[in-house]
Parts: sequence; structure tokens; C-alpha cells
Amino acid sequence: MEVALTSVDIAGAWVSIFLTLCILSFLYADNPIYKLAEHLFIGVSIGISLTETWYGVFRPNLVDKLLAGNLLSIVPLAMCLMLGMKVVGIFAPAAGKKLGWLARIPIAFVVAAYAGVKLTGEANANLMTQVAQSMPDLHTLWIEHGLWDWSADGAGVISGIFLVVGLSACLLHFYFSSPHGPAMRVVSRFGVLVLMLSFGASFGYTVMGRISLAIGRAQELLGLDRSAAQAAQVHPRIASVLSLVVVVLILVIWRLRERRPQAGA
Amino acid sequence: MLRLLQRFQALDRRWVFLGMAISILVPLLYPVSFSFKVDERVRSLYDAVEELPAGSTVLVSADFDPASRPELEPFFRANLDHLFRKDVKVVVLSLWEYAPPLVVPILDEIATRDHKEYGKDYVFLGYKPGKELAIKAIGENIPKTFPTDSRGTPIGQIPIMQGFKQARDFPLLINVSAGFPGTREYVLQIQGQYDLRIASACTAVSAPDYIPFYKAGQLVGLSGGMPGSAQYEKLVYPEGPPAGVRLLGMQAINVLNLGHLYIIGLIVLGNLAFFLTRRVET
Amino acid sequence: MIALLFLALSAQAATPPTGLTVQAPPHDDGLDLDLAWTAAPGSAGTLVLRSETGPDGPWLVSAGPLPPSTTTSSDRVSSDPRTHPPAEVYWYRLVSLDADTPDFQAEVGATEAAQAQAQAAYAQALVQAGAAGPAVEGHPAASWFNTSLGHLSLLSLILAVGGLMLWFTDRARKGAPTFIRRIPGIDAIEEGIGRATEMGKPVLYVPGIDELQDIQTIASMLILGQVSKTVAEYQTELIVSCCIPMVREVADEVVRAGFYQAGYPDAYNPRNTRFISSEQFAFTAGTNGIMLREKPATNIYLGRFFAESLILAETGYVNRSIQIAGTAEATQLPFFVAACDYTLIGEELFAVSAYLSRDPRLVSSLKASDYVKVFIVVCLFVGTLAATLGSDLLVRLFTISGG
Amino acid sequence: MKRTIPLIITLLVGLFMIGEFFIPHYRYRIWTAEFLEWGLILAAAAFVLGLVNLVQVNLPKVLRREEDWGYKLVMLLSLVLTLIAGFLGGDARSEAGHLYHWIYDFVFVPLNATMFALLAFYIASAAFRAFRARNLEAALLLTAAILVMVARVPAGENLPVIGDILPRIMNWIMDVPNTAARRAIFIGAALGAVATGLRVILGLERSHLGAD
Repeated sequence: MEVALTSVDIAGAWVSIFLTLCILSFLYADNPIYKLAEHLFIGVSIGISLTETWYGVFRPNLVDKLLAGNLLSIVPLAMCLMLGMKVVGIFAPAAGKKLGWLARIPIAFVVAAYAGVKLTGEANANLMTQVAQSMPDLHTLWIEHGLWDWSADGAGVISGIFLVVGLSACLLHFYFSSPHGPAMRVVSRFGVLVLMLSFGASFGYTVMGRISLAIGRAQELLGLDRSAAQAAQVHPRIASVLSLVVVVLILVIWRLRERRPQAGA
Repeated sequence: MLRLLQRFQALDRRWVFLGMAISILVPLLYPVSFSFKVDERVRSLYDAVEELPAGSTVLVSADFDPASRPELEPFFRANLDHLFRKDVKVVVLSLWEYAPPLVVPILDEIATRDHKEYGKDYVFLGYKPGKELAIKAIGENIPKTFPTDSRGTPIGQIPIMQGFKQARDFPLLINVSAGFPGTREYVLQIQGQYDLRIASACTAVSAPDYIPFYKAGQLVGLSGGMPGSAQYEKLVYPEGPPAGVRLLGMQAINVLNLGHLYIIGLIVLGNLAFFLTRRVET
Repeated sequence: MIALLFLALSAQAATPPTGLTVQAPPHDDGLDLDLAWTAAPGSAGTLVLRSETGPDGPWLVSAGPLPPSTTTSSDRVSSDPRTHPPAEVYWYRLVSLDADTPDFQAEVGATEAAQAQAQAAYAQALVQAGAAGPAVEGHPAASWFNTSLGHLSLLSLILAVGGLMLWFTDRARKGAPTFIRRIPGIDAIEEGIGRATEMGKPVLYVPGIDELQDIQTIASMLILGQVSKTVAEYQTELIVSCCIPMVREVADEVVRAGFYQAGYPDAYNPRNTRFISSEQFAFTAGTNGIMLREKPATNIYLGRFFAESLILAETGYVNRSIQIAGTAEATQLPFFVAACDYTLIGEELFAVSAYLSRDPRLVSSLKASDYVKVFIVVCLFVGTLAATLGSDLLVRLFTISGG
Repeated sequence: MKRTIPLIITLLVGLFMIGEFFIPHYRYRIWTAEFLEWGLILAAAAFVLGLVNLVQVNLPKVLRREEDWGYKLVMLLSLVLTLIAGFLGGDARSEAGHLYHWIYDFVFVPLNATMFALLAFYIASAAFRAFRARNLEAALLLTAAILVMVARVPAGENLPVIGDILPRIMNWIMDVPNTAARRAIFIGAALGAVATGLRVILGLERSHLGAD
């Protein structure tokens, strides 16, 4: 059932482990081996994004349509060319000065189109819906949970009122156009406290996800993410130890070389 | 003593990092097993799958990437296995550019294990750009949004896709969601409009965002982060994993314990030092 | 295969569902028809057939098999109205399925035309077996304006913000005093630029990592316009680190204009408005690199951020930069709050450009959203009271149905 | 002309796109969908400009052997190599056996995941540094954080008080104050978005349209 891994795959697994340790070395300090991994990462990621953009958007939505004789696609093509006028200046400064402003047309188009569509989108999803959901029926809450229902995580009239009052206080905290009088200061302070409670809770809640990420990396370094049969072919732990030795060695050499000119200066 | 406390407060980050590394590596190398409870939201998700009749077809939107893989892959694996073993057919698609290379091997591996046939029991429609717009399109018309599957077969020729035109044709939509676009967009864009049954497995960080959706009945189940994955694994494999299967979620849960305790300890000690030095200083 | 189907069907013709009605939904784009019917007893499922040519077919399976308990369905008559504009009339028939009515199985490898033909034959076979109810007409209706309550109230809300904005702007133009309360986070932006100037180090501006489609990114571009003006006046270096190529192009235009308006058009160096990588963490690594190697004295993060927020802010902290962040992305606010010197929360981000511009007209436009905000708070209380007393009028006022 | 044309386009396109929400007619939405597709195409085209910018920033450093030129060279080379691998691979580039696939799996994925994983370490150092009870706000922040963390420790669920009461308090915080705060942020931000969108469309803010 288990397929034998090719040597290319095994080499890949080793490269992957080495690069993982290169990035982790950043936790110690910015260093040459991290820099190498960083630049490799940026180069590769742009290459991938460009390739995928070509196959995923540019070719199907523009090139294929133009080739199929869709005349309407000339408009986005023209806008792309106008956008391209921005770089003309690099090669021909005089022409760039004359034509560079043309790029503002597609920019105006894109910004306006998205501003328009998002204006209603945001207002719908984040304003209307949220307001509609924040008008609790306290009578029903009272019947179902009473003032405070421990078995339902504190649901009840108190929480219903807290929600409305807390939400209002937070909203009013963002009131810009008048100085905050004593009453407003109390409201605003309460709003800030609710915000802080929420931020603290969110922070605590997130810790788990972040540790999970490191677990994923550790599982790969220790070979725990592979079946035993695969691990026997790849030897991830040997790769990890060897990579660690290489990374540490480079760090030591780098440190020594950094220190020397300083000592001389 | 005072100087020690002051120095502790300004402890070099790298010592903090080292402590974190130890609390991750040690429990992975020396695992201890223990029991944990299953959250009601995860159980609802499990039940939603459990209630599906054999032969029905679900839509899975696998919207995660390599970075969120540790949290969501265990769920995705257990969920697929669960669906396949219940003889439920699975249509997978993705709105995340970087998902397909992760999704395809997992899908094929688990399908092979459960003796499922591509095109008949499961299909991968591939990646669709466009974020919310793609979600709207899935709500409206799947064959138009995905004219072919990821292997280039026209959708009309894929047996499993017959009769499935829109998201609402599926009795359940499972969204494995690592962020944007994901569960929030599914709920806001098409859940209400088409009255869909959506279950979500999300990262721990977006879970608080989605709990209100669950409470409002817009989600039929919700699994948050690695514990959610581990709990789901526990429900699917009550007697331990089948031979050759590693339960990545359960394996990791010990690390979460120690990692949390470590950070809590740091904060508590930091504050203790802060108050002791402040009292002496004033 | 079709012959086999006939055999199976003629033996098992179930009573079709009755009382089919076909109606265009209200405020529709003209491509949907809503179907409703009464379930047939003993049916194992329902199949919806559609014809665009006439009440006699040919028929297409438009939905199903639906579970027997389902008595409504909505059909989208055209998936691409540009190539297939909707017809005036459509005809529908419902088919009851028996437990052993064969499903329609497409032949793998058949062409699309052959598929459609096979499907039509399958539908025809069902009709002939007597499992289908009578044909019912439906007329799609496209609406030119959505007059549902939620849409109208959203429109009035937008008009209110716009109207108040223009009104306050006009009053400001005529010299009415404008007041805006101090927002320390925004003041810190100018202080930060000043500090960078004193130290002779650059200012780093990160406009989030989302596309231009996000209005936070657009807001960030507007703020960048003000920031670049100030930076140019101080004659300091400004590095803009962009994740999205289109955002870089807009940022380039914005900063160029800022330097031009400040009177130093030649001081602008387009090499400092950089496209790093459109991949989230590659971008993060590259921006970290800028922080560690070009040592900006002030880092400004304004826009939509995701998980990279903490990596950026922690690296900036190690670099001892002053850090000012602002986002409406609620999940990332805790990290900015923990690791940055100042954090602008949600709405404050959208106020920055008006605040920094000191243009009384823009500043007074903030008043418009304040008024609407107070109105919303009043609605929340009145709505809660009304809901408690059993009226959901306000809830409906804020509920948008359909799309 | 350099300012008027973009401003007119902004106003017309912006208003047209606001209309998308209120005008459901399919003849109208054909056009709004078309416009959004043009936006996607432009975003893709901007990639080419991004590439020009990248080369413009980095190539001179390599040619002049400025500081870190070697790294910049690595970056440009890896970019070119990935592009070549992507285009040579064509539509089959992501299948096993292609160089592009190998680069993706064994270079891109680990680098990406490890960069993300740094957060596990940073969240510890940020918590240690920032969570000091200096005032009421900070105290509340850190109390909520600790409380939620303790309640989330999977091992704690079997303990008497921690496993029972704390998760409920946590759920209450998440359900009530957290929901209130988040909704306030959403509503406020949506209001800000409406105002910002209108300012842009009405031409009150135009810094993205250049100055001359």
C-alpha cells in the first residue's frame, strides 16, 4: 500500500526541513542564513503569484476573450495599457511626463468601482445586519432564561441589556465631533473597558491557534506527520539534526566575523 | 532580589522563545495521553454529518493554506473519512489559491483508503478566484462557476455532479475555513439567501467571530482550531485510530496544554515582579 | 439504458404533487422563479422539470431530486443572461419519484450536447410514465428598483450620511466653526514623522495586505496622501511597503501627489514605494527586512491586516520604532493594542485622512457619521424596547432580505 | 483635463456601482459584473508593474554590488526560475513530477508555514511584555486574556472549578462583551466606510488621482 518515495521527494523533504530551521534562526537574530531564506521566499512567492495570476485571471478573463473576438474586452485592455503608462517614464522620461497621467483613469475606475460596491456591501453586512441582531427581545429572554442563566453561559435579561448598553457605549466612544462632557466621559470609559475585555479575550483565544502553527512545524521536523514507513525512507530527524548543526555553525561563524571588525574599531 | 526582579521584567525575548520551543518539543517527543471533553458545537457538527443519509452528497469548501494546515488538516482528514465511511459523496472546491496542492493528495489518500472512486464518490472542482464574488456564484450556479473539475473534465460528464446546480442542492455545506474568504462570507453572502445548512471548521482565531453565527442558527456546527479537530477525531474514532492513521489533532493537544500554561505562567510572573518592584520603588 | 428506465417507470408511476404555483419573487433580477406545491403522499422525492419552448416540452431537469418534505423550490432560468437572456414564459411540471425510480446518471465522457439530450430523454420518459403533474406557466419579472423595507432604509441611511456630509461641508465653507476631539493615535502620526526627521531615519508606511477592493485599503491610501505631504514637508524619507501590486500603483500616485503638493516634487523616489510580494508571509518577511536593515524610526500600519500584524509589530518593537497601527479588522486589534504604541480602532481609521487634512470641509464630514451613529444608538434602545413589547418593526427596518 | 476626466469617471462609476445594490435587474447587473471583472484584470495587469518596480529597486543593487547584493540576486534568480518552471509546466504545472510543484511543496510551503509559526513565539513575548496591570484597562485586558487561556487549556476541562465555571465565564465574555465590542467596531467601521466611499465618489477626497 505504501508507495516508495522518489529520491526527488526525499531531497525535497530535506530541503524543506533545512529551510524551516533557516527561518526559525530569525528568533535568535537577523542573520545571513535567514536573509538567504527570506530572499528565496520572496522570489519564489512572486514567481508563483505571477504564474497563477496569468493562468487564473489574465489568460481566461482577458486573453482568451480577446482571442474569441469579444470586442468588449478591448476596454479592460485599453485600461491596462493606460496603467502601463506609469512605467514609460522609466525608459523615456519625456514621454512619461506627457502620458503618465493616463494611469489615473484606470485607477479612478478601480477605486470608484470598489468604493461603490463596498459602500453598500459593508453597510449591509456590517451595519444593518449587526444592528438588526442587537435588539434583543428581553421579554422572551426573561421567559427562557430569567435574569441570569448559568446553564446557558449567563444568558438572560442582564446579558441582553449589557449587550445593548455595551455596544452603544463603544459606539459613542468613537464620537468625534464634540468634546466629551462628564456624562460622555463615563459612557466612553465604559466603552473602552468593554473593548479591552474583548481584546484580552480575543488575544487569549488566539494563543491556541498560534501554538498550533508551531506544532505543525515541529511535527515535520520530528517526522511525526509521516507514516512510519515514509519516515524510514526520509529520516526526518537526521535531516533536522544535520540542518540544525549547519545553521548553528553558520550563526557562530557570522557572530565571530561580526565581532572582529568591531573589536578593531 | 530587587535587581533580579527588575531584570526578569526586561527579560530578553530570546529566553522567552527558548521556553516556548521547549514546551512544544518535549510533549511531542514524550507524549502523555489524557481525556478531554467534546464541545457542544463540535458535536453538532458531527451530528449534522451523522444524520446525512447514505448516498447523499455534501459540498466541502476547503479554504485553507499551508499556514493554517496544522489546525485544519486533522479536521479535514477526519471529516472526509467520516463522510466516506457513511457512504456520503463529497464535492470539494476551494476559494483559496494555495489550497489545491494540499487538498488533492489528502483527498486521494483518504479516498483510496476508503475505496472510493473519483467522479462517482468524490470530485475536486478546483480553485476559483474572486473571493466573495465566487461565493455568490457558487450560491447561484455551480456548473457555471466550475465548468470543469480540476482535471479538466466537463462538469456535465461527472456522475456525482448530476442534479447539483447550486449550493442549496446539497443537504450540507462544510466549510473548512482559515479566514477570508471563508465562513463569514459564506454566511453573509449566501446562507440566508438560500437557506443553506452550513457547518464550519475554522481556525482558533476566527472561532469567536463565527460563534454568533452558530448561536443565530446560521451555522449548524462549528469546530474551532486544533482542539476542535482533536474533538472531532475523538468522535469519529472513539476506539482509537485505524491502523496506519495518525491523529494529528489528538497528538498535538498536549502541546497546547503546556504552551498555554507556559504563557500564563509568564504573564503571572511578569505581573508579580512588576508589583513587587513597584511597591519597593514607591 | 433508456429502455430499462421505461420498464422501471411504467411499473411504478407515483401520483405527482399537486397545486403547483410558479411566481416571480419580488424585487428580482428577472432570472428566478419560485415554485410551491403540495406534497404527494407516499412519494420518495420530487423532480422539477422545466421547458422554455412550450407546455409539451422538451423538458429539462431543473432541480431535484428534492426530499419529499420539500414543497418549495426556486429556479434560476439562466446562469449567464448575457449569452442566454431569459425567455418571457417558462413551463414547469413536477414529478414524483418512487423509492426505486432510477436516478439520472450521466455517461462519463459524453459531450455536453449528448448529456442534455440524455437528460431530456430521461425527463420525457418520466412524463410519459405518468409521474408528472400538469404544466404550469411562470413569467420571470425583472425589477428596476428594490423597494423592500430594508433596502429603502439602507438607501435613506446612505443618503442621510451623504446629505449631512454635504450640508456640514457647506456650512464649514461658509465659516461655521468645526470641532473635532483629539485622537491621540492620529496626533502620534505627526509626532512620529517628526521623530524620524530628528533621527534622520525613514518612516515606514504599510497599507495593510488586502486588495484595493477593501475600503480599508482605500482609506489607507487617502491617509497616505496626508502622511506623504507631511513627510515631504519635513524632508524625510518615506518607505511604503505594499503587498498588492495594484495598491502599489495607487500608492505611487498618492505619494507623488503628496510630494508635489508639499512643493518637493523632485524629492519623490518611486523606488521607495515598493511592491514586496503578494503572498502574505513573503510580504511580512520582506517588510521585516526593511525594518531591520533600513531601520525606520516610525512604523505606520493602517489598513486591513491579518495574522502578520503581530510579526510586523514585534519586529518593529525590537527595532525600537514608534509604532502606530489602525485597522477595522477586529481579530487583529488585540495584537496591535498589545505591541504598538498607538492603535486606531475601527472607525477611527476612516477618520484619519479627514483629521490630518485639517480641511474644515472634510473634518465636518465626520460630523455626519456622528449624527447617524447617535441615531443608531437611539434605534438600538427603541428597538430593544419595541422587541420586548412584541413589535419587530425596527428589526425589520434593519433587515435586508435577499440580494 | 488631467484631473477632470478621472473625477468624472470616479463619480459615474461609483454611483453606478452603488446602484448595484438597489437595482436588481439582470440587464443592470450584467454591467456591474463586467466592471468588477475589469477590476480583476487591472489588478492582474498591475502585477507586471509590480515586477518592474521590483527589478527597478533590486537590480541596480546587484549591478552596483551594493550591500546585500548577493541576497537580491538570489531573490531575482529564484523569481525567474519559478516563473520559468511555471510557464514550462503550463496547465499541468501543479501535478506531481513538475519542477513548479516541487518548488511549491518543498520551498514555498515550509517557508510560508515557518514564517507563520513564528507567531507562536511572538505571542508569548508580546503577552509577557504588554500584559502588566498598570491601570484598570490593562488589568481588564490581561485578566480576560488569562481567564480565556486557562479556560482553553484542554487539560483543564476535567478539573472541578476550572473545567466547569471558567469555560462558562469565557463563553459569557465571548458572547456578550466581546460581541458588543465587535459589533460596535463593525458598525462604526461600516459607517466610516460609507462616509469614506461617499467622499471618494463625490470627489471630496482625491489624493489617489494625483496633484497636477
